[in-house]
Amino acid sequence: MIVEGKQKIWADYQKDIPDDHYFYVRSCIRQSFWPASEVTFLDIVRNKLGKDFYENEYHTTCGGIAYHSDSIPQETAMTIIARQFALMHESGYENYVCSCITSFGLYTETLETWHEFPELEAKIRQYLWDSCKKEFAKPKYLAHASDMIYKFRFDIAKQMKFPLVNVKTGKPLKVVEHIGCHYSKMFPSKGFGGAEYPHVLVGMIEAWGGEVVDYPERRHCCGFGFRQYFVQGNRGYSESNTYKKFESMEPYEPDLIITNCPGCPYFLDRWQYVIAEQTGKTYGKNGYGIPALTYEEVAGLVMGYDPWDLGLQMHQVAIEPLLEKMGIPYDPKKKYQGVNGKDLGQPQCPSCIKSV
Amino acid sequence: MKENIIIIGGGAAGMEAATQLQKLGLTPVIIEKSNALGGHIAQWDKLFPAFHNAKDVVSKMFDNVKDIKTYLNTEVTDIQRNADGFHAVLSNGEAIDGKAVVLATGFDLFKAERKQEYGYGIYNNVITSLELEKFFRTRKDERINNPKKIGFVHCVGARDVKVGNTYCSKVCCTTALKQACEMKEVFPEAEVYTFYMDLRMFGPGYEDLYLKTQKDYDVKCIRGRVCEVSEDMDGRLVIKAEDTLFGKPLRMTLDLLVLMCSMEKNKSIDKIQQQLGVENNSDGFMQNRDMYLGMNDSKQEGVFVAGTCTAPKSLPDTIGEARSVAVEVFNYVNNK
Amino acid sequence: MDFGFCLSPSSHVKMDSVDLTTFNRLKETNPDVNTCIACGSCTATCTAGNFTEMSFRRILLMLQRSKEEEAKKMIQRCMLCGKCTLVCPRGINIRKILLDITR
Amino acid sequence: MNNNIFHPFVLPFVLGMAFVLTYCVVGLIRVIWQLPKEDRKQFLISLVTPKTIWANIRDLFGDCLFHVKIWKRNPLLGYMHSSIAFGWFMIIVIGHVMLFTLKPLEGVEVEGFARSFTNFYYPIFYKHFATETPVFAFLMDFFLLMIISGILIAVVKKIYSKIVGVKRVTKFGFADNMVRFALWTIFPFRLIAEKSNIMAFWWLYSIDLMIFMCMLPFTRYMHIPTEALFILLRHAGLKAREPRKGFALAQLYSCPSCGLCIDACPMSVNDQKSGNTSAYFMKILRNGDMAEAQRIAETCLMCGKCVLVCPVSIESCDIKFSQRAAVPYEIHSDHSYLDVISTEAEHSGDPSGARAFTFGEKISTKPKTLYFAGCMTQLTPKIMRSMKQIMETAGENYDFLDKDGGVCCGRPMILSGKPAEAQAMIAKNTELIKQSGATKLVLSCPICYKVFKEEYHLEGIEILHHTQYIDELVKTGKLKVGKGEVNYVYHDPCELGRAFGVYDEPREVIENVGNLVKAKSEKVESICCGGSLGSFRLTQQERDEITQNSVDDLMFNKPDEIVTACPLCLKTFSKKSPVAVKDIAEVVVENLQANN
Repeated sequence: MIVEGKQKIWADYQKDIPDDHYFYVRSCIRQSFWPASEVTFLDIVRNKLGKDFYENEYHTTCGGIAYHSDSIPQETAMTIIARQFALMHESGYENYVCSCITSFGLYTETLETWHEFPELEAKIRQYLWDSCKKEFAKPKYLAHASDMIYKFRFDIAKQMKFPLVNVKTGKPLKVVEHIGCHYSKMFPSKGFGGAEYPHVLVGMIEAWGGEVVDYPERRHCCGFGFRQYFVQGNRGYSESNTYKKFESMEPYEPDLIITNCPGCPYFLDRWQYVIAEQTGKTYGKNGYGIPALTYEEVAGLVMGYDPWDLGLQMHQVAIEPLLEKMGIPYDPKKKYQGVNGKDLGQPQCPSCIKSV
Repeated sequence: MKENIIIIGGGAAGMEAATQLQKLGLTPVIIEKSNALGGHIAQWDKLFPAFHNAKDVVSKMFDNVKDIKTYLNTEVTDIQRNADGFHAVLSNGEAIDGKAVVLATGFDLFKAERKQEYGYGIYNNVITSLELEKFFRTRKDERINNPKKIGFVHCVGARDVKVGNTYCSKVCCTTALKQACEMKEVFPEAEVYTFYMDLRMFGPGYEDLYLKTQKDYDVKCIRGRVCEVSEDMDGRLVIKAEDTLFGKPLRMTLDLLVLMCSMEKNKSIDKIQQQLGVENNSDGFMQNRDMYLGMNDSKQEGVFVAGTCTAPKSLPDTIGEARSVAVEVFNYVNNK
Repeated sequence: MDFGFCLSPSSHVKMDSVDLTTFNRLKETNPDVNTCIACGSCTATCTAGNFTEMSFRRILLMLQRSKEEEAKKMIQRCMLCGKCTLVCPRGINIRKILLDITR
Repeated sequence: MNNNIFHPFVLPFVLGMAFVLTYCVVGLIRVIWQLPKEDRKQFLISLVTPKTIWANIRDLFGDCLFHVKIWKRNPLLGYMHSSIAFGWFMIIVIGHVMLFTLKPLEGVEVEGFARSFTNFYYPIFYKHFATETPVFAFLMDFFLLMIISGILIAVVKKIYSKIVGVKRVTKFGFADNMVRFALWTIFPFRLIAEKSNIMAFWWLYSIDLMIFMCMLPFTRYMHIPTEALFILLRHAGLKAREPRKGFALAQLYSCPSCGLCIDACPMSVNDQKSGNTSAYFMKILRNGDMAEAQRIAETCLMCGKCVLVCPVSIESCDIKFSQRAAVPYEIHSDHSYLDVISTEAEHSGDPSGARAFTFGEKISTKPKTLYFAGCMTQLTPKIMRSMKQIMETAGENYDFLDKDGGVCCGRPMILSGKPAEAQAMIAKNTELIKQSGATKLVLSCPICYKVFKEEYHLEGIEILHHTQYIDELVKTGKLKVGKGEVNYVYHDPCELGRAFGVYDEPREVIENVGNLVKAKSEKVESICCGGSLGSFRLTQQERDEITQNSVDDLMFNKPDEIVTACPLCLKTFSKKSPVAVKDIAEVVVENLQANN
């Protein structure tokens, strides 16, 4: 591996991100899978970094799930998006940042399509007015939330309490980065580092002291794919893709997977359990599996947030071995306690993959 | 009659055109931007289809031009048309006048790093066809370390709308097979694979080379474009492609991957070309006046084109064009 | 545990572990197996191919892509009529190769 | 004269004779033993059947002694063989007759075993022991000189084989050369010994005989005793079943390696390939080199010419078939997919992919002809088109069985030594043909013709090759043709000519439409086009050489066009011929009269 070669590509694929004042929209899936991630993101950018990120209670889904599963036509999805942009405009913002990769891909696709086909844009402008009586507006700048953490990765590093280092050996943790397909595979120039060697997560890992693992199936999709997942009979296809990735990364003995897409951490996490149940195979040391975290969770961990406040108990793969490696203190008793100390109940332990 | 003819470019086309123009009684002047004549072909070891030494051909060309006025390390910085023809200012400060200009500016090799998925410049064992040619000449390349499995990827930067080149680069197929055979000669134990889209064996003896590649050298040709290259733990290359004839994707581990880089228009001449008013065609190469009967004329009077500046060409094609451009120039100068 | 789905086998041909014993044996006695250009003439003219999936071109590929069992199954359809050998533009002695595979 | 009845010089001969007799008896028992039970029974019955007894006697004399077949082919060679064989035979016979008519042992009392022992060598060396009468002396000298004259020709042939009209001769090893040398010298030594009575020559004569007889079983000369057995087995109507057992074994030893098949073999066009001819095949198989025998068996074009020119009538093609069949196959054919093919029209749209063959009206006042083009003809559409036009012009009620492709006739499977695996195809075609309701089956391909004639059971259906069919149409006036000016040469396809003797019908058809000129080699002698499906191993280049040779032969009298009656010959010749190559059907169509 010639790092200079990658650095050259990274330098070629940079984007100028406005420093401040963003309109923030959430992800449908993430709100239910990893609710703490978005909260942590807002807490970091607002309270730790002192930036202006505005949220509007009226924003909805971007329509991506329905669009990608062929439930709604493109015009409908575009009108939903136009409404989101109108909300941003009404709120006095012109920089749009979304939490979801599917949304980011769809927003980018939509903006590019409008650019290429102005007549379609005119049509959507009309639809928006007809349906919502809202005024059409386009963001001046579109970013994904991981772009923001990437941009502020060194600021976060300054406040870092637990770097991505194994406290017992002093060596950097081996971290697999997994980029959501729709981040830059469709429009390479829209992602940090481009499509082949994206830098958005690599930059975070390196800034926070970890060592990036580049393995043969790095580019491969986690296997989520709405159509694959929605139909039970097709889920084996989804699972097989995850399986392929794990088989490929296994020899590198990674400590952690970091992702920037709603579905990826969920499937990279849960399929480890399913694979273990079906084949008896587990990954990672001692049969615990390899934790797959969102970038906000990792940012929160290195900045010293309480693991349970970050919602890490929501992961199937036990997080405790990682916390111990990083030397992060945690109270095992609090793992299944709600915000008010209420007992949430302990999940049933799976038979194959180890849990604490 | 002694008329200056300004030849820009000292590669195969420029040298051969100059040789012929001199024989016709004109005074060619070669302006070459690098420090030696010979162009790309001088960097080549063997020529397809019969493995002739490129050196033999090039040294004969050198002999032919030894009495021709040649500027090395020199570029044309400005060129103006005047009543007698052209006035060119050179980067060394000199200026020359000529009756006609021959653009024999050749090609640039496609920058392999632009096809990022092949990992050129990122993975150690990904090299270009030109680098392999250098290895054949020098037998030195630390990346080529007794490889057991070698892959060749055709059409790198050609027939690829993603890099903006939709044309076929013409010579890469034959070159790949030639280099594949040569690799088998150097590393008889190695398995050699070529990943091709179509094997365009367009010239005499080329199809025989293909047959020989299959029969005598046991080179395995797989129809399908390599789409993804990664490195495994041992630093070997893991590639993915579809075997389109079999209808299944395949993956394999290679020790060396050679990228058959296409030809692109030499862009360093863009400014002069603009001054002369010579347009580009849709492939980005220089536009000639007519595909059949005016292939060496540009649309501008007194400006001629020869060799790979108008399209990817093989060496025999280029030499043929250089000779025909000499006749064109001769007729032009005499009829003026 | 039954999830109602399971891992689907990879469709990739794993060239690193492909077993070429049969193909290499064939190659020793029939060097022309290497010279196929996959034009498909053999398949198009095949008498058995009129009724089945029989394709000599694919059989050669199967032997090189770890699908030996499929190849052997396909080869059973052959009637040895020799049309393929007559139409092959590379002059491959297909009938002989087919016979040799079954030995 | 020496009146002793014994001298040590007879011992070498006695030893040799004892050895060869023992060997032959053991060999005879072995061959008979190896015959399959039913073959053995058939053989024994044939020995007492008057018809075969007569044929046996005729051929034993005609073939073994007089070499009638060689005479017919080449009188000089015939004389060479028969002078030696017949002369020697006569010397032995006369010698034994003398034993009874003379009293050479006067004054010596010899009885019992000693008497028999004496009889054993006496006629061979009698001149040393007794005096003969003038008549016998003349006869003995006459036949001895006759033998020596034959040997002289043999010596000349060895030095310059073209003098006797033979281009190539078999190349032999040490043992063969040794025995030949012994054979050549036996009789001159005898002559000298008899005339001079020098002891040394008696010794030489006897030792020569010993060498000849002791080495005989290990050389081609073993054919001398074996051929007699072979003639008996052949007349019993047996076929070779295993390449080195029973009947085949008898044939292997009956092959004199004379090499007549070498010149006849189309592969010999390239001298380097003459090792592929039957003479060598038999020798190699005899020596037990199975891999090489297999290679030659699979290389052979199976044109059958060597069988027809063989002076011993050895069925070498049958032996090659049995050799092909002896290869163990790991994978066997599975043609069960043919089961779904039917003649039912409703199957034609079947999503299962079942193919249906459809026939025209079954009930018709006119008898129906079924045309089966065959796989090879599918590659030569002009034959199919011509046949259609001929049948339509003649007003025939016909169906076209494999209009959209058919099932292979099964012959190629048989040619590859897998007769059992051809059965599925034979059964399917039989079923389809029977369902067509036709009374006449017309084939364009001689390859199909052979298998239909030999392996199919199509009772009530006349099987014709299209040459015969067209000849019939022309003769019955159903097809009116005009005679053109074109000079045609006709090539006899192996499996039509040599296999079935269909020589005249095509020639008569051609004479009706143009001028027939002769090829250099015709009918039995015609040379395979080189494209034969019979060979599995010949490379394209090797085939091309054969084709060129065959074309040159056809072009001998400078015809305007080459006419053949086999789609494979047509395709093969087209590549190499300097003139147009046409199928007979095509030529007929070109010369159809307008008032048909």
